[in-house]
Amino acid sequence: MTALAGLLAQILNGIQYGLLLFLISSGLTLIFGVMGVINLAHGSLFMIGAYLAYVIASVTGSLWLALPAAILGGVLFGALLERGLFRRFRAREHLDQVLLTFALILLFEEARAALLDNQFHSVPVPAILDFSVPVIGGFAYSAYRLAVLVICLGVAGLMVLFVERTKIGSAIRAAAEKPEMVDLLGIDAGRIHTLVFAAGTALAMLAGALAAPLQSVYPGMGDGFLILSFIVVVIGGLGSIAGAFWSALLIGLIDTLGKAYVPQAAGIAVCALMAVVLLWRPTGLFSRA
Amino acid sequence: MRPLSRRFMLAGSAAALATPAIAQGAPLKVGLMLPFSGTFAALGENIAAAFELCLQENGGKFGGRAVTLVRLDDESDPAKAPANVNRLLGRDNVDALVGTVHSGVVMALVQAAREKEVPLFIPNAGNVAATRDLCSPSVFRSSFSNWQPAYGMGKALAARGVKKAAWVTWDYAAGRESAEGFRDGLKSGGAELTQILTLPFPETNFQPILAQLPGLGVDAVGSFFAGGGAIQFVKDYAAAGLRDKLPLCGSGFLTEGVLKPQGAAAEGIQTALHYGDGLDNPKNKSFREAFQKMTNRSADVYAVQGYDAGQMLAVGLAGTKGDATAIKALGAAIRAARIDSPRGAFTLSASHNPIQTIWLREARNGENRVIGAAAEALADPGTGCKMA
Amino acid sequence: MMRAEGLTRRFGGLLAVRDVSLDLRVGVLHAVIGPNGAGKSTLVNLLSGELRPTEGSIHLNGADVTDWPNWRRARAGIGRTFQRTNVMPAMTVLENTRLGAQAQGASGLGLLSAGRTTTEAAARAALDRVGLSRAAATVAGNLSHGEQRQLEIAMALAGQPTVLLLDEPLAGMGAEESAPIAALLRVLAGDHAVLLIEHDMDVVFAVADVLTVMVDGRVLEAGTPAEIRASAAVRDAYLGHEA
Amino acid sequence: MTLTGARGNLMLALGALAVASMPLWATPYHMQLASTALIAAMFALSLQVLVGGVGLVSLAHAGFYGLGAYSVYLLGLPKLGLSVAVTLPAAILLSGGAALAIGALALRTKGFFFLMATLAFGQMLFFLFHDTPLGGGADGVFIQRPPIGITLSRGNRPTVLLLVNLGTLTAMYAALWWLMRTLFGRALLGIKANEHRMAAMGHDVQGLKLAAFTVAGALAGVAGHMAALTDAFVSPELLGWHRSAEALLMVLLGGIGALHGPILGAFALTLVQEAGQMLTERQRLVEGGVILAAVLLLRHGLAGGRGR
Repeated sequence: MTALAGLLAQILNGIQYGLLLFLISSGLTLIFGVMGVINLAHGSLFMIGAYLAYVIASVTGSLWLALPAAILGGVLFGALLERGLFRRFRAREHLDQVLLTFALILLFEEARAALLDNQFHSVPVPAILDFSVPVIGGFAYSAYRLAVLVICLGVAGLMVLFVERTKIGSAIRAAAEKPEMVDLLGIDAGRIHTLVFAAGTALAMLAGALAAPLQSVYPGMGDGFLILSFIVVVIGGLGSIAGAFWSALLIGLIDTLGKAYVPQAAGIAVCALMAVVLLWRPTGLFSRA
Repeated sequence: MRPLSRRFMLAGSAAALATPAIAQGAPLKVGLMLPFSGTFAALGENIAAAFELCLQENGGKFGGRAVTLVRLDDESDPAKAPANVNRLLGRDNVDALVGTVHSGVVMALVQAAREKEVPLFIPNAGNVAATRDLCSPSVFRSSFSNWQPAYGMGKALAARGVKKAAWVTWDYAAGRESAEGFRDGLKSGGAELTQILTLPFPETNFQPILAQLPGLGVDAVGSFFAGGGAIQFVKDYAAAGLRDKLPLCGSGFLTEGVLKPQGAAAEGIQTALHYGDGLDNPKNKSFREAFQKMTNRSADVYAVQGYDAGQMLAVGLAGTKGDATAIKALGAAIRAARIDSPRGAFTLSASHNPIQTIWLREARNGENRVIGAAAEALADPGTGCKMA
Repeated sequence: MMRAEGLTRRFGGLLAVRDVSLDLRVGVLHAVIGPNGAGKSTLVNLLSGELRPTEGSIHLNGADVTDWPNWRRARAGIGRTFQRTNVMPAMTVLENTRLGAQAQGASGLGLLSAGRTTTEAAARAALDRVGLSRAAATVAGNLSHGEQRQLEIAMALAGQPTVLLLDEPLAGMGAEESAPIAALLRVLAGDHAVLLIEHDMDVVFAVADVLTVMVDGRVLEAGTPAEIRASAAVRDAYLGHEA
Repeated sequence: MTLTGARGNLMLALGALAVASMPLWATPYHMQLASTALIAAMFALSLQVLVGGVGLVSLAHAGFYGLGAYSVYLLGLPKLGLSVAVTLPAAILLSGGAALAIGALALRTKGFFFLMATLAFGQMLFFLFHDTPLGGGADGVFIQRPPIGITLSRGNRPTVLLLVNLGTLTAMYAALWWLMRTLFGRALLGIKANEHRMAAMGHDVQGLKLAAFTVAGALAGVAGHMAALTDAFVSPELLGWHRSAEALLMVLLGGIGALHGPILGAFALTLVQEAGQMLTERQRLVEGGVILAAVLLLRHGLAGGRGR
């Protein structure tokens, strides 16, 4: 019985982890797909969102304020980054893009150290969710984690609606799948780029804010997520929201279950999965190619 | 406050101005290779400040020789460690090394101390190897071995009637070594360590592990975590509703310096460490006052370790009249001494690790209050140590 | 020599090439003409291996090469040029041509030789043939458009192919530039099986031995220049529009 | 990428002479610093085979560097008394073998996917040493130096290691200078210039890229082996992708247009880092600033010529 309850809890954890991963990697995949820019600093945006949540929660005492702030701040920060920096990187070679965004990682870390400090900080779970929901077999599940699960699913749903049902959404989809289409459709590519980058930044920062109470905030916290979200994009296929969604869930489950049952192989299992996908479908599971 | 320059020199006294031409009058340079940035920065600052306090109390001299301190930030990056050690030894020509917190970086220090026969005082990192297989006449530790606090915790649990326990930790050397200590401690009281659960360092997603705990059939859960991982683990443990079913305990670092962010989740957790709040001895009282006066911070276990590193170097140099190169005599003097530490007086074992009392503490109202001794005069086994 | 049977290539819903069969033989210059979008370049890409056919087969010297990638077919003796100039602009003309020559020679550990003599001889011979020897040391990016078209052919020739697939070698050339190339095509047909795609009807009818007319991916008519000229269907569908 | 001409090679030879004469005038510390720069130069030079040679940007390169370093520990050879004559080929085989396996998979992808795939595979190697007991754990381990034919002592160690590293770098540079002039090297440059045309002319582009990836990985293994020999300490951080990015920075700083660019880049970066280390505790600011300057201002690198 307890083994079953444990497995159930692990699966819940895996889904919740996978959904957070989806918020990060969906932005990454769209930015790759639409703009053709490789952004290694995407994990730092996650870190910035988490620290923003920490600062807002410690000043106002409420994490609820941090969520809209992360989204709004993400949109503004993303738009600023795109207009000020990434727009100029687009035509550059990969080598330049890799190094420039690597420099951003270093500078963001340094700014964080200068503005705040280098400590671990824990962020309290909102009081009304600070209880545990009993699951079978004596295992209780944190209400906040369930809330994160619901919020992520809601955001994913909104994204799908936006991309599938709106005109701008379909333009983004077209741009992600066939960048040369954008000009044909008579859409202002510059505005699409700003929009996509702002949205991607906001999603990463929202993920950071949601994750802050779950894993504390600390220097370099975005690094692990960066690697995993890259793997999600490779497995899911470039520019594919659906691909990012399903592969994020898959990776979340494999990583979580792996850590629970074969801890030393978890990190390698995810990479092995990627190797299999590369052998079988080098352009990702959900790509149209 | 962080100094602007990484090469921050502190003149011990006016004697530092003595001309180097007079060999004995030349100041002794001590390199403080500690984390002054990154996650462990606060630990590094406390160790450095307490070492400096010890030096001040000695009038800026150890063994009659003026001492100059050279600070170097090791960034807790083992890959940069060999180059950083070279900076201190080659560029700054230090005569003795103090460092560090990170157990990977300390390996490079130990190696340099062995190869170049420079005395090294380890003010925190608890890798057992430093005072076991890799022990050396020139390597001294003022802190603990990872084995010691966990042994104390295991012994205390067994004494309380626990029969079976599990250990949760990161999968790295400190975690594995503490698990061994816990196992040996339990065994000393007839109890058994039935399961070791690990996750990769410094992962803080504890859910996969927490979900397994109720099914293990143990009476108690011990753990080794530090810093942010400790905060998160204690909070997640409480959030999973496990606190009342399975008492959580651990090596003292589980609740060390992190009680405030852990809040109510930590209340009542018992841990074992070589230091704690409310230790009633005169040395502790005067040390805490002086440290508070000097830094405006409360002293903690890291400060104590830094302070005692200073005391050990002082004792050693007193025995060699200020000659740091006379490793044999230096070691003999330190081993013969009884170090009057704020944690309670201790002596050094043959493998240069403190033989010390491990205190049992309970977290109450933001303090790790000492409630008794978990293991008295506990020495690390020192297995495999062959002093050349 | 080279034989394609029932080649069909589909792009999504679009049939770019449907059921095309043709034979290429040494000594025969086979021209393919047709309006834009007739599927001529797709056909060349199918033959050279840049694209895989959806249906149909390709044989080279009796071997089924349908599933071979382009580089393997090139090694087996198929040389091609591109509609849009496709050279290494930062390298010299000789270096460009030498890369064409060395692809055929060594492989494996043999690549670790400097191989200067053999590859350079083959490259210089190819340059001689297209009349570009004087520009051997010029950086390809600095050549005139016409010279770059010549270089295209030299790079293909350097690999000493038996089949030559030439995708609009005269594109963008003035009459003065194209005349010597047209003459060269005739000469090349002497010791190669040549497939020529060309829009300049005067040149095509002057040099081709066999003509295939494609419209909408399909073969409309095939035959000698005289037969094609006489075909009413071709006139209606194609030549009429051009005139 | 242009090969260094006679004048350039003369300048490099003079530079090598200056380094070789260090035992006569420099402190042991500065000789150790020069050793660090020489090893960084080997690492960056091995990456130049990919970046300048065939136009591939890989983030897995530190993985092969680290494998080379760990091979000394993994094989436990010094305990058997085996010398560098055994450990160095072992490092080459291990790193080259890993590069062959990873390259075979990663090269199935192109562009961004290749970058992401190499990043992920590189981190997989990192996790292998960080999360499993295979390499002695996350803290890193000491290694006993394999014998190099000269007995090392406290006094002669910096000198001997400096000269050994200088010799290795020189040999590596000479080997690459030769390699880039063979048919193989010229084919790589052709692929960098126009991959599609190279395939159309009959070059096995995938095979050549894989060969280049393997050679680069094996040479990174040499650099890692020398690092292990010099520091006698290895840690998983050697394999982390930040180190790959740092190597890319050295290549860019020196210039992707010239074979010797990475050597200049490695020495420049080591000097800047050393100077920065004395001035400020904000190392990331220094490195970030250097990258921005290199990418935005110094687009052709110290060696000049970007080579398209």
